Amino acid sequence: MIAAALPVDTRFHMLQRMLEIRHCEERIQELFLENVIRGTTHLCIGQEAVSVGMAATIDAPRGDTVTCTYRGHGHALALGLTLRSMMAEMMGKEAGCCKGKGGSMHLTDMSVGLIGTFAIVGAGLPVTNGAALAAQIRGNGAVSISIFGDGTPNIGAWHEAVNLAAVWKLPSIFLCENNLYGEYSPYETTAPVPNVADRAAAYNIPGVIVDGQDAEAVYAVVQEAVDRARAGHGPTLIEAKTYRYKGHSRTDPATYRPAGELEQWQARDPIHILAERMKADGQLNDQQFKQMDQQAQDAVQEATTWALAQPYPPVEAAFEDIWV
Amino acid sequence: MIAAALPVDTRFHMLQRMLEIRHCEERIQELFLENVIRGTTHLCIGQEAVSVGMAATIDAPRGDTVTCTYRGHGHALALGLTLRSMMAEMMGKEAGCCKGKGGSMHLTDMSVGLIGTFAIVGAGLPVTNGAALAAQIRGNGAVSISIFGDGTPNIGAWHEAVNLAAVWKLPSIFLCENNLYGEYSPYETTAPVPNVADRAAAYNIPGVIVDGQDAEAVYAVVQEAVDRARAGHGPTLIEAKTYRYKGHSRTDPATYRPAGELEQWQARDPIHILAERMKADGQLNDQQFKQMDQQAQDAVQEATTWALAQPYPPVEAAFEDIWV
Amino acid sequence: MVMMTYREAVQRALDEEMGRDANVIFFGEDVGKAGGVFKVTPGLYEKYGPVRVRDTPISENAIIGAGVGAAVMGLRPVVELMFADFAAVTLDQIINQAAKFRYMSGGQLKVPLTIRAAQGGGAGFASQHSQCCETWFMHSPGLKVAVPSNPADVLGLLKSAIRDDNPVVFLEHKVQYAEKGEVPEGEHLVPFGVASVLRSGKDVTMVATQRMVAVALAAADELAKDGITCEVIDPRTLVPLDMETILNSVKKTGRLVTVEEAPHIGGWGAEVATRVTDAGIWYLEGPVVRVTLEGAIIPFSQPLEDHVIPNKGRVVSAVRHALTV
Amino acid sequence: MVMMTYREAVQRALDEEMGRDANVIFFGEDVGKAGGVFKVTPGLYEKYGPVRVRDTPISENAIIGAGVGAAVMGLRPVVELMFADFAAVTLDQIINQAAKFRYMSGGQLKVPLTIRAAQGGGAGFASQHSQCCETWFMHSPGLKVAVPSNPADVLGLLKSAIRDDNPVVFLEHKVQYAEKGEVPEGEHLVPFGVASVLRSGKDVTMVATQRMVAVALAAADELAKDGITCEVIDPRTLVPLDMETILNSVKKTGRLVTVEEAPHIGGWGAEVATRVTDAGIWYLEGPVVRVTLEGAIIPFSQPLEDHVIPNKGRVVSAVRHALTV
Ligand SMILES: Cc1ncc(C[n+]2csc(CCOP(=O)(O)OP(=O)(O)O)c2C)c(N)n1
Ligand SMILES: Cc1ncc(C[n+]2csc(CCOP(=O)(O)OP(=O)(O)O)c2C)c(N)n1
Ligand SMILES: [Mg+2]
Ligand SMILES: [Mg+2]
Repeated sequence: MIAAALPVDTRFHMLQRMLEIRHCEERIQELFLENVIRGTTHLCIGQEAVSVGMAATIDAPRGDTVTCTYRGHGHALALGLTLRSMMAEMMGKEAGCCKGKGGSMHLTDMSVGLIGTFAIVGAGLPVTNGAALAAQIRGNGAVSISIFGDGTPNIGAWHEAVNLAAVWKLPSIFLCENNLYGEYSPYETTAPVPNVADRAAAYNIPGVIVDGQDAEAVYAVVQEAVDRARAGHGPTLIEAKTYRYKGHSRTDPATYRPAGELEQWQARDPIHILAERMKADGQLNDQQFKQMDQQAQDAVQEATTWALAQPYPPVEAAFEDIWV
Repeated sequence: MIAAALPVDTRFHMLQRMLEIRHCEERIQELFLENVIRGTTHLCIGQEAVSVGMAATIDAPRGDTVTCTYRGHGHALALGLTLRSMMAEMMGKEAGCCKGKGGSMHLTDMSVGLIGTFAIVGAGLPVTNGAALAAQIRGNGAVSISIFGDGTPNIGAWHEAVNLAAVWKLPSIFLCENNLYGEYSPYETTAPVPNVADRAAAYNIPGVIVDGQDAEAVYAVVQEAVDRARAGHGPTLIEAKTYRYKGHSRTDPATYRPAGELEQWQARDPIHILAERMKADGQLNDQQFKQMDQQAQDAVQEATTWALAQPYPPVEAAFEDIWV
Repeated sequence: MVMMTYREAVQRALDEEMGRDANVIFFGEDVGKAGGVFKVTPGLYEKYGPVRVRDTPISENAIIGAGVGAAVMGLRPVVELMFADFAAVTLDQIINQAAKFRYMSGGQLKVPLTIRAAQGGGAGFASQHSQCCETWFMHSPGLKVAVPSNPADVLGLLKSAIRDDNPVVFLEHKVQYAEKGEVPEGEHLVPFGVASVLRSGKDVTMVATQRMVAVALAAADELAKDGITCEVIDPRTLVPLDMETILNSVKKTGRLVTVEEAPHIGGWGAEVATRVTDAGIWYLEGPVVRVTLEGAIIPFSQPLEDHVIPNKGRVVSAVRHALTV
Repeated sequence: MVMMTYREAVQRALDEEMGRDANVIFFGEDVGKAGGVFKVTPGLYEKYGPVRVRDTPISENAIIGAGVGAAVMGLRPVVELMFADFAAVTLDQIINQAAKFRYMSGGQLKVPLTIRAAQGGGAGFASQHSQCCETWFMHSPGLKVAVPSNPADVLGLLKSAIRDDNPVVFLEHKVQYAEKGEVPEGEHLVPFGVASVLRSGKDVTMVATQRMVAVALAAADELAKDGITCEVIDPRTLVPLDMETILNSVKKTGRLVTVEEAPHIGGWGAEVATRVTDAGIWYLEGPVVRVTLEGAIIPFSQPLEDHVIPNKGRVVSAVRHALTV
C-alpha cells in the first residue's frame, strides 16, 4: 500500500519528532555509558517512524491512550512527553514524569495519553483493553493502542488480551514493532509463523503488515485501525516491519546479527525516507533539514543540561505514592 | 472424512470401555448426590468416543503419555485406570490411584501413561510439552496428548504451550473436546473464531475437526497426528465436536441450554453410533449388546462396592508425599 | 438488623454500589448471566445490563488487566477471579501492575480496582481449589487485603473496597457462603484497618480470620470451662492491619495465639507474631503460637482435609502451649 | 581453593552436572547461544548442544510446564526464569503444579526440576526487575528454596539442587554476579538445610541472606567497635530452614535481628522471628527486630533505591534497638 501524502505541517512535525527521538536516544546511550543514567535502557533508534506514525493518530483530549514496552522512549516523546521530563526521569530526578520512581522502563504521562511503558513482556495489552473498555462503556469514541515487539506474541497475556478485545469488540489496536529480534533471538527461532500479523486469523480480526520505516505508511494503517475501532468494529493487529540499530539493551553489541544487516536497514532509515520524500515534493531542502537536525540536537542538549541540574527526590519520596 | 473400520476386537474393546465409562459416570453422580463423593465432579457422559478413540492410539509401555482436565474420568478409564482405583479415589480412599489425595480433579496413573488430570484450565498443555520434550530428547518415538475443552484456548498457558510445541516440533498432540460450553458460557460468546481448530493457523500446524461422537473417526485423526508426531513432524491441533449430557459440574442443571439441544445430541450418542455400526457390519446383535451393557454395569457396581469397603487413609498420610 | 447469608451480603454490596455509582462495573467468568459459579452474584446482569456486567472468556490475565486499565481511566471495576487459587495465573497483573502502578507513575495514576475471589478449604475441592492466598497479596505493597468472616463485614468491607481508590483484594471464604448473620439495615460501611474484638478475655489473645474465627471462639468456649479466658480478635483486613488493637490485647493477656487456614510458612500469623515480638516483647509471658494449615497442601480425602485444617482441638492445645510458664 | 565469581560458579555447577548426568537439560530465554542475559551460562550450548541446551520463546508458563513434564518423565531439567519477578506470570506452574504434583499423585510422581532466577535490587532496574521473591515460594510447600550468598555456596547448592528429587527454586542475587570468592577445588556439594555461621558473637544473633550477608557483617564490624559482638548466620536455604543453628545462637545471645531485602510484610524474617518466639521465647531478652525493604516497592532513582534497601546504618540501629533492655 502506498500511503497518501500527509499535509506538509504534519510531515514537518513527524520529521522534527523523529529527529528529536533519534538525538535523545543517542544522548541517553552516552549518558548511560557515562553512568549518569543507571539500570538499563532499550533504545528505539531506527524505529522512530512507528512512534510518530502511531502518535499522529492519538487524540489524547478525547481520551485516547497508549501502552507500550520498556522500548518506549520514542513513543513517549512522539506522544508529547517533553524532553526535559524524559531526561529527568532517565536520571531519576524529581522533575521526571514519574518523579524518578519509574525510570527508563516505566514512563507514564497521562497528559499525553501515555498510560505506561511496561517492563513485563505482554503486560501492557491487557491494560490497554481496560482503557478501551472504559471508552466503550462511556461511548466517547476513544481508542487505546498497545505497542509491543515481535517476541511478545509468544506470551500468554498477549493472546488473552487480543482474544478478549476480539470477543468484546473493544476499541483496542495492537501494534507490533517487528524489529527481527527478541533480545538476542531472531524472530524465526521463537515463532512458528512468518509474520506476526498471521496470528490475527486466530482472533478473526484484521492482520495488517506495514513498512515500519515509513512514517506515513504507519500513520495510514494505524489511522484505519483507529477509525474501525472508533466505529465500534473492534481491534486490529498491525505489524510494522522495522529494525533497531542498537542492541537489545544496555551495552549489548548485537553480535548475533548477520554482517550487513544493519547497513541494509540503515539504507532505509525512517528519517531519511521522510526527508527525501519531502525534498522530492519540494517541501524541504538540505539546508532546512540540517537546521531541523541541529534544532533537535539543541533541544536534547538543553533538556539534558536542565535535567542534570535538577535535584534528586528527597529520600522520603520513596515512601510516598504507594497508597492514594 | 469417513474413518476406516477398525478391527472387530478393537471395536468391542472401545464399546466395552464406553459402556463402562458411561455407567461409572452415572454411578459417580449418584454417589455425589448421596454425599458419598464430596467436593465436585465433572462428568463426561456423551463424550466417551473421544476418550476411547484417543486411548486407542496410546502406547504406554513405549512412553506415550496423556494430560487432560478435571473432566478426565473417561480418559483415565479409557487409558486403563481400573474402575476400583477410580472409585476409591473418588471416595478419598487409600486404595485410590492417588491414595485419596487427588480426588476427582487430580487423577494420575503413570502405569497407563496418565500424567494427570489438571484442575487449572490450561495447565496441562505445558506439562504435556515437557513429556514430549523428554521423548524428543530420548528419541524413543513417544508422544504426549493433552486434552482440554473449548473454553481453554482462551487462556495464556494454552497459547504458550501450542506455540512452543510448534517452534520445537515437539511430539505433542492437542486434542480439544468442544462440548459447546465452558462452564455456563456458550463457546461463541467467549471465542472469536467459529472453530477451535481455526486457531491452528497462528501456529503453522495442522488444525483438524472431527466428529467427536464417532470413536473410530476420533481414533483415525488422533492416530494420524500421533504418526506425524512420532515421525518428528511436530504437533497437531484436533477439535472433536462433542457434547456433555450433564451440566458443567456438581448439580448444575444446565438451564442455559436451548430446549431440544440435548436430545439432538443424544440422537447421536457415541455408544449408539458404534454399536449400530457393529450391528450393521454383523459383528454385534441386540442380545450381545445388552450383555455388554450389563457387564459394564456390574463391573461398576463391583468396583463401587469394593471401594465403599476400603479404608480411608490414616490421617498421618496427609503429611506424606510432600517431599521425596 | 436483617438476617442474610455471607453470599447475599456480597450481592447486596455489589448491588448497592452499582446502584450508587455508574462507574462501578463488574466482570469475570460466568458472573453475569449465570450469577457466578457460587451463585453469589445473581440478578446484577439483569439489573445493570450487559455493558456494566460482563461474562469473560477464561483469561485471568486479560480480566485483571482490563480491570487495571479501566480503573486507571476512572471506572471502579470489580472483577472476580472465581477461586483465589487462580490468582497464580495472573499474579503479575495483580502485584506488578495493579499494586505498583501508582508508585511507578509517581502518583499520577490511581487504580480503584476490587478483585474478588473465593478462597479456603473444607469443601473437598482438593489442593488447587482450596488454598488461602492472602500471603501473596500481603507481601505486595500497594494492595489492600480484606478477609471478612461474617455477612455484616462482607457487606461493609466490600462497599468500602469498591469506594477505595487503591486496589483491593477481597477474599471471600467459600465455605462460609451459606452462613447467616445479622446485618445492619440501611447503609453499612466497615472501614479498613479496624479489627473487631469478638470476645474479651484476660489470659490469651487469639487472632483469627474468616472460618477460623468460629473455630477460635469455639476453642475459647472450651477453655473457659477450665477458667482460661481468651480474647478473640478478628482483624477483618490484613492490609491495613490493626496492630493497635492486637497489641493492646497482648498487653493485657501476655500471650498470643494466631489461628489461620493458610500454609504455615510465611502466613499472616508470622507477621502478626513478629510485630508483637518487636513492639510488644515486654508484654509477652509465653511463646507465641501459630495454628496453621498442617502439612500445608490440601488433600482431597475428607478425613485428611479435616485433619490438616485447624480445628477446635488444635487451637485448645495451642492455647495451653502458649500458657506454658 | 580457586577464586571465581558468583556468576562463574553458576556456570560451573551447570557444566559439572550436565557433564555428569545426561538427564540434565537446560533451557530458558536466551540462555543458550547468547549465554544468558546476565552472561551467566556461556559455553554450555556449544558444549552440550542444541538438544540439551535450548533457547525458548518468551513463554514462562510453557517453560516451567515443559520443565515439570520433562522432570516427571525422569529428566532433570534446569530452567531459567531470567528475572525472578517473572515468576509472577507463571506462579501457577510453580506452586500449583510443580510443588504439589507429587502430593496430588499420592507419591507416584517426582519433579526433579530446578528453577533458576535472578532476584534482588541495587542495580537501578526499578520496581519490576528488582524484587526478592523468596516468600512466594517459601509459602508453597513442596518447593525447596535456595538463596546463596557467595560463589562457593552457589556452586555447592546448585549442584545439590540439580540432584534433588524435589523441585527447587534457586534464587541468584543479580548484583552479586560479579562478586568473587574462594571455592574448594574438586567436587563441592553443599547440603540444603545447613546454615553457615559466618561470624560468632555473644550479644546479638543476626540472620541474613544473599547481599544482606555482607551488610550484616559490615554492621557487625561497626558494632564491634563499641564492644557489641554479633553472631552472623546465613541460612543458605530457606526451605528447608536450619532453625537449630539459629535457635542455638539465640540461646546464647538472647537477641535476634533479621536482615533481608524483601518487602517487610510476610518476609522470611517474620517466619524466622516467629519460630524463635515459639521455640525460643525463653531465651529472648529483647525485641526481635527485622530489617527489610522499607516502603517496599523499589524505586528507580538511585538515592531512593539506596534508601529503601537495608544498609549498614539501618542494621546497626536495628541491633541497638534489639539491645534495648
Ligand atoms: C514476562 C517477561 N519475560 C521476559 C522478559 C525479559 N525480556 C525483556 S525484553 C525481552 C525481549 C522482547 O522482545 P520483543 O517483544 O521483540 O521486543 P523488543 O525488545 O525487540 O522491542 C525479554 C525476553 C520480560 N521483561 N518479561
Ligand atoms: C485458570 C482457571 N480459570 C478458571 C477455572 C474455572 N473453570 C473450571 S472448568 C471451566 C470451564 C472450562 O471449559 P472448557 O474448557 O470448555 O472445558 P469443559 O469443562 O467444557 O470440558 C472453568 C472456567 C479454572 N479451573 N482454572
Ligand atoms: Mg523485537
Ligand atoms: Mg467445554
